Amino acid sequence: MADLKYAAYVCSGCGIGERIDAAQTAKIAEKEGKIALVRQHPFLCSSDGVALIRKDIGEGATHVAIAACSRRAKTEAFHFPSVALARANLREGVIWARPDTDEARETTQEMADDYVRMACAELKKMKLPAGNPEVGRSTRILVVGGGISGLTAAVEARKTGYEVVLVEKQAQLGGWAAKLWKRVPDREPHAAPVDTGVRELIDAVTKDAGVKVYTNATLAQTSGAPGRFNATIAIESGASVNEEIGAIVQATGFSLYDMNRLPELGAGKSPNVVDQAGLEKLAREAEASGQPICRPSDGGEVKSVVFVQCAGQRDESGKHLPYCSGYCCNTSIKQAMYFKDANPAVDTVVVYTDLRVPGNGEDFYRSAQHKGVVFTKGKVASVEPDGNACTVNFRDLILDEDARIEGADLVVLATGQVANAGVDIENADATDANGAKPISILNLNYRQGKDLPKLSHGFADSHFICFPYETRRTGIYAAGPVRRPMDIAQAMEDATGAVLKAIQAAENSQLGRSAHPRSGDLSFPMVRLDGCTQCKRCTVECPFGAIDEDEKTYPVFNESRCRRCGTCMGACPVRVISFENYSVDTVGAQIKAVDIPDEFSEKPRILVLACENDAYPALDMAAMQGNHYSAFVRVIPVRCLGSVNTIWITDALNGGYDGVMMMGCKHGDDYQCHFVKGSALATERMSKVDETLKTMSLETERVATYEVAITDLKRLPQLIEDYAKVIDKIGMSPMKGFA
Amino acid sequence: MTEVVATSQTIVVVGGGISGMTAALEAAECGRQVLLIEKTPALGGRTALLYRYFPKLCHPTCGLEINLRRLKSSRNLRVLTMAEVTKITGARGDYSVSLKLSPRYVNENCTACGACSEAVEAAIDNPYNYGLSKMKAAYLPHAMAYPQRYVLDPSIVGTPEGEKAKAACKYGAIDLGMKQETLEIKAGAVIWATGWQPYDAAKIQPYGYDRYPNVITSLEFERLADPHGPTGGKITRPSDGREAKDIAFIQCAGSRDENHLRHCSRICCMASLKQTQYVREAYGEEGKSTVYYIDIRAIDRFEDFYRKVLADKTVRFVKSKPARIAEDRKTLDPVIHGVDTEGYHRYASRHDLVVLAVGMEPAVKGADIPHEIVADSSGFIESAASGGFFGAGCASNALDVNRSVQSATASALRAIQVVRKSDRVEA
Amino acid sequence: MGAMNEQALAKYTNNFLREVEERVEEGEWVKMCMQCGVCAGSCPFGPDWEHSPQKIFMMIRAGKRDEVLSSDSMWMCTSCYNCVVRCPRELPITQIMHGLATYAQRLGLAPKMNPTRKFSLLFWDNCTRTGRVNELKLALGLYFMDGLVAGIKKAWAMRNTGLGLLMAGRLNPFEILKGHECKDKAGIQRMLKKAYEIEEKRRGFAK
Amino acid sequence: MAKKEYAFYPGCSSQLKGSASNYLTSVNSMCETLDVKMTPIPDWNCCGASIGYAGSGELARHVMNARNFALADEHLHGQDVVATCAACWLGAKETKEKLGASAQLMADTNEALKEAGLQYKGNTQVRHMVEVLIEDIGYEQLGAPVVKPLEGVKIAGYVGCQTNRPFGIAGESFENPLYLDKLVETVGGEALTKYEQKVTCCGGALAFSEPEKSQAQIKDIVESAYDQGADMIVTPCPLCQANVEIYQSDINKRYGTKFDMPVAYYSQLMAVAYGATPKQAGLDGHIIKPTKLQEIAVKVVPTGKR
Repeated sequence: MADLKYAAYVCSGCGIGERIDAAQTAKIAEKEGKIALVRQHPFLCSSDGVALIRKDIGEGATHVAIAACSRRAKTEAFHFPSVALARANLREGVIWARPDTDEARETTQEMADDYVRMACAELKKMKLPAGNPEVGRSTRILVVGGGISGLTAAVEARKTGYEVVLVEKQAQLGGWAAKLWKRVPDREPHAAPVDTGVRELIDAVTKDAGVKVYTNATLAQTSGAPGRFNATIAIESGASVNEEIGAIVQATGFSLYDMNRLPELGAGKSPNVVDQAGLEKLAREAEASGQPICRPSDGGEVKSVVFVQCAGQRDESGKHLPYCSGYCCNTSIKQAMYFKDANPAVDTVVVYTDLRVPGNGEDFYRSAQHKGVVFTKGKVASVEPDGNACTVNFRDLILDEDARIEGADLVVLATGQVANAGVDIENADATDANGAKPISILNLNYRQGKDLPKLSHGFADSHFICFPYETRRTGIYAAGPVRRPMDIAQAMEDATGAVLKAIQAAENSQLGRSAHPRSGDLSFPMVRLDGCTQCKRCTVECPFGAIDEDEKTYPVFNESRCRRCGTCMGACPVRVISFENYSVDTVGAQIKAVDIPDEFSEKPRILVLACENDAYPALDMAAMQGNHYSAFVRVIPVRCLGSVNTIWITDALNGGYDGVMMMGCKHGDDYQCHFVKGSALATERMSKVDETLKTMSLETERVATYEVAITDLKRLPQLIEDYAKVIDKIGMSPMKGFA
Repeated sequence: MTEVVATSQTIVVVGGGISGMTAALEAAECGRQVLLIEKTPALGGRTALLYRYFPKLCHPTCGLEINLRRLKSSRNLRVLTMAEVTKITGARGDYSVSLKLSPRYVNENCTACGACSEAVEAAIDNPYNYGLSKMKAAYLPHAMAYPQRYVLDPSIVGTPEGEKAKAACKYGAIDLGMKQETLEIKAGAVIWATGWQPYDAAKIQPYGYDRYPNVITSLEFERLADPHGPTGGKITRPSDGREAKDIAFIQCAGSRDENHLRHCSRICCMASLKQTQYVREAYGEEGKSTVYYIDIRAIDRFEDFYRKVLADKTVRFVKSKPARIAEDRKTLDPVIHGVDTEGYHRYASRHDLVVLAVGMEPAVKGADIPHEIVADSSGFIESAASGGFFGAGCASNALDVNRSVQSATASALRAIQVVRKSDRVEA
Repeated sequence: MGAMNEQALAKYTNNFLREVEERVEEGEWVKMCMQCGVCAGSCPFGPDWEHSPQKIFMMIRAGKRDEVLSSDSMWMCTSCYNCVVRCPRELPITQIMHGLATYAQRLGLAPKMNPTRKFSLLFWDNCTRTGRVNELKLALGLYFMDGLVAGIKKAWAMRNTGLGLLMAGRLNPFEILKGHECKDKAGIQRMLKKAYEIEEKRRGFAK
Repeated sequence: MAKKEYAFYPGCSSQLKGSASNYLTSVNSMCETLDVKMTPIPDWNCCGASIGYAGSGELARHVMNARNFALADEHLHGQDVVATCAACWLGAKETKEKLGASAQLMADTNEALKEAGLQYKGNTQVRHMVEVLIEDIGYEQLGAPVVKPLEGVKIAGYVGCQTNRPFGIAGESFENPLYLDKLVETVGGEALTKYEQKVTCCGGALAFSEPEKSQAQIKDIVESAYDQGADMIVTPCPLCQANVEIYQSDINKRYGTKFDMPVAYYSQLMAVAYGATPKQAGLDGHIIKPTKLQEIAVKVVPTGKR
């Protein structure tokens, strides 16, 4: 007696009924799909259609296949969290992708039948994910770094009711902000420097029993995973303490680019040439002494100050920072105001190439001009200190001539921010922009390295524009200048956002749920260790460093670090890694379920493995807009091309498919793969498939990988058509009928 | 009648653009109850109308797909479209929010099969292409519209066209009797993420946006380059449909200007740099872009992109705020008059098309927000005395997408701080 | 006027910007320029000047005193106000240009032969003498300002125009003897004398 | 229509046999029809114009204008000061605003005015004739008295600079002001709204000192009018009128053009449309005869229309 736990529903709405023989399709589900309970419905997403399904579920159905519209459509109606669900895309995937003509009818029907076969086959291999049993226990937030970003993170976490452990390398809290006399305003009228507010933050943190503060302390080791991190903190005494942690905010800030690398700008040649930090120091000393800022060389009165923008920044020679630190224009404006507000008679000149004060910075700029700060568009060639005076030589870009400012009592070099992001895990001996060899900050005991991966110029930023808190180390979020050069206002905003993500990671780990982008996914990779050959591919290729190795180099999965992309599954040569609802078998079964006509049928079969985030929606939308494509393709959405195991390709080819198209996201520097390197890995693996093809004496054209984008509504159908032509040219696969 | 369950534990997010969606999703994924309010028929907002993002040149719809998937799988998030907030009273932890729900004339039976649209003949200006094209008066806002449900334009309701749509629908999804509703709901915290709107280019009289067909805005240009757009991605001239290969980009069109917007809109420089690459993508070496600027504000690693564009032979930079645009009476070519201030070079440059990098102003200016708030002189939200109302994204400042999302994430946390059940150690 | 220049030089050693701010009408606006160049592109006589307004402002900041004050660029201003209405920083550029020209004139540094300088002085003198403009004298004065011969040439060249206006009743030959004038000429003279005094004091010209 | 009364500031060029005397003539005729009473400010003086700067400096210029305000306030108390000349209006308005903004300047001005036994209280309103027409009367009312619509006359509205910038007419844009076109249409003429030189500078006073440069400007102004198929140019500014009309012969010599484009005042169009004789409308005051207007002006008014 058939297993009543499996049910399939064939919808004939939206023209499906008119375009294909739904009854035949239903019969296929029953006969070939071996589904005991098969129902047809003219309007399945209607309340009574849905009620019907609910009823069956109520009566014991645990696995449901719905043959109707795309898995992207009608998700509210077809929301059955208590069962394993497979969807056959008969609307966007079949009737809308095909012309409504008599000659097309037969092949369109075959498409529909196959998709139903595939859904049924998938269903048989699926399990409803039970969730990760290895749930987290702790929701404490570890904040690394006690500067304005770290302090803000700690305070915000506390306001949200979470305990905080704060580790600061220095003896005092406050970081850079504590070194400033005042900060750039972040409220109207944006007219004058304001108090940094760092004192209040320090008090809030130190007076709060809910924050454990370790100063003069560093992280000796960080192990574990979200919800169960273990931080070993080396404290002043030389001893070390362990803290259980839910998630981590890394706010380790920046170091100023070392001005001593700029001798041509007078650095090191005279005490009257300072960087912005040096000027802040002078300003605070002046305040303490109640005197105006005086000339370091002889304590003389300052009558003229020159600010040199982009000092060692936006550099094209390759010697200095190539990027712009973004905050320095406003900082120089602020510092020029230190002088103008105290004594309008002091001449202050800012020499800049582009004045970069976005947003309300424009008000601050205007205010400075109003106070008499002179702005000169020019490129500084050199600064020549001579006794107590400095001469600044520059190219005046407006007057288009070489010019000089003589007798400057002070020259301030606006040098940039260099991230304190720890070691470069891709290149352990790399030195930072200041020529220093970084020491690790997190000391992660991860297989893939001790610190966060860096994006560019040594900053640990997210690669994604839509997702600034995307991290390649789940549960660890960078905030403030360590992630991107930024000013105080941005750093505080950033820290607040990062804390939310940390809290989210800690909370979700307790529920065994995945973090972004598969938020809420309860499936997780399971490994059959007895079959494992310790080849380490999974531990090396995991984009998120989720998999460690034990002493016998067996993989150790840390589920709550995992993002469920399946790259490990794709990597595994012995196929011992799988997810309950997404496995070598769920896809393999679909591939095998397709009915392969014989080689004389002139009906090739092309397997399309499509990234579910970009390629698959693009195919859906192409069809919605009436862009048709070949009836010979059978599309299977995959979590990421990285999850594609080569066995699927060889199975397909052995099974008589005539070609395989793999559609993934752009890779390279501006990669768009949301699992970082999935599409890149797939391409690399497929290059090796060529060998396999040769051994099978098949043409290499039979496997092709494509970089596609979600906007390729016209291009994708064209790619398919073109590929169908290629197949037509090289002929049908000789493997047919052997399977 | 629309049913909505909301309590003082609920976070109401106003605005379904990327900032609002982000704030709503982040809060929901922290286990909070969220109600997302969107004025238009679909989520996505301004970014859904962009072709590519700087500096990666990736597609906004890619991130939108992910966010929509997060949203579909979240049980804590409820979306109300065609809903407008008319009043917010109360304070931190105890707000009451008044809503006006406009009729969609299409109910949840809609399968998005498109039969109504095929049946209807009446066409309206397509707001998703800034009116550069027409669309049927029964429409799906755009290919990625969520909810994936059609809309009837009020103009055809009560006309034979409306009846046609109704007759065409097999699923009883069209309800011509729908009326406007008002709704009052509770909320513990409110996140205001109504985003931005382009500054009215017609007000920049010297550039003749209101007089010359071949002077367009940077947002209209996004639509021209987008395969989903009115030209199917072909960059052509509105006046004669000819390929526009020589394109001028004028920065600070309305921004940094006491006569218009006093602030710098932050995104325009990068947006124009990005758009020069659209020209290259479309026409290769034949394309020609000229950027007229005061300061190129490509901060942090955006500088890398600026460098890349600087190295592009097809792109020229002129340090100048153009004085005016004239039009060649015969060819309708725009001719830009001004002076390159780097060394004082006078020019009168003819182009196929001029793109004004229009400034950013809040879509709902401070004074028009139906709640007592402090806004800056440009209308961006600074704070609210009621303690549980937070601005997010471009409602709070001129921000790029990345910073908008940061801002939205931060405001989600602030909202959570207000509504969190006091089951945790108190701060 | 050399004395006044000496005194100014002494007072504002290498700070021309401050000199302009204190002594030139609307001079305090010069510092607000952000070098966008909209003024330069908006000026009808743009192609004819050596220095555009924005460039003049930059030169002032750069302390190029002699170059600025002896420049004839300011004298090219037609008072069309295009620059003023387009300036994103709302600088009263026309007035600043006039102010700079006037100041240069006061210091005796303005280009001697600049026709507009002469005409400007001529016009003011003409209209303040009687309180109203004597168009005929103004015109003739203009023609003859470069000397008798040049004047006769110019007048001859313009004879048709003059004749035309005469025929059209828009030129009164008798103005040469007695034109329009205000009754209270004396009062106007006194009032102007006072005005000059006050301005000298305010701008610190007085020795 | 209730009689409207204003303190009239005609300005030097509008005086008897002045270069813009025909402007005055037509304004009088127009105002008579519109029942507007313009009483000249007793003993008014020159505004100093913008070109007077080199001699005047700042304060003297303001004092000259303030004297007119003081006189108006004394003799025509409560009446707005209305100028017909762009330069007069601009100069006066600028003084009014400056003094209003600076107590110092106001005090200094009055200290000087005392020498002439006058005082400016700062309450004077400064208007342009066009403002009176558009704001106080309105297009509709302006159209009412039309008895001879200027049918078929193609007119390029040349606004010029100083009635347009920096103050301009409320609601109009600096780059594309439309009020002249509206006035033309009000009196039944055909406004050439696409005329793109409408705000180009004619060189102003520099037409005298820098003739070549100015005439290059004027050439564009006239040429474009021809391109648009204009029968004539209309302007609100005496200096514009003079420059654009008078120098056409020189331009023809210099550039070999054949310009013969009449340049009239809006007030002349209106006077003619209101039925004035050529003389009343000051049509005799042109070097280049506005023949089209002339033809209409000499036509007998259709009976019953008056």
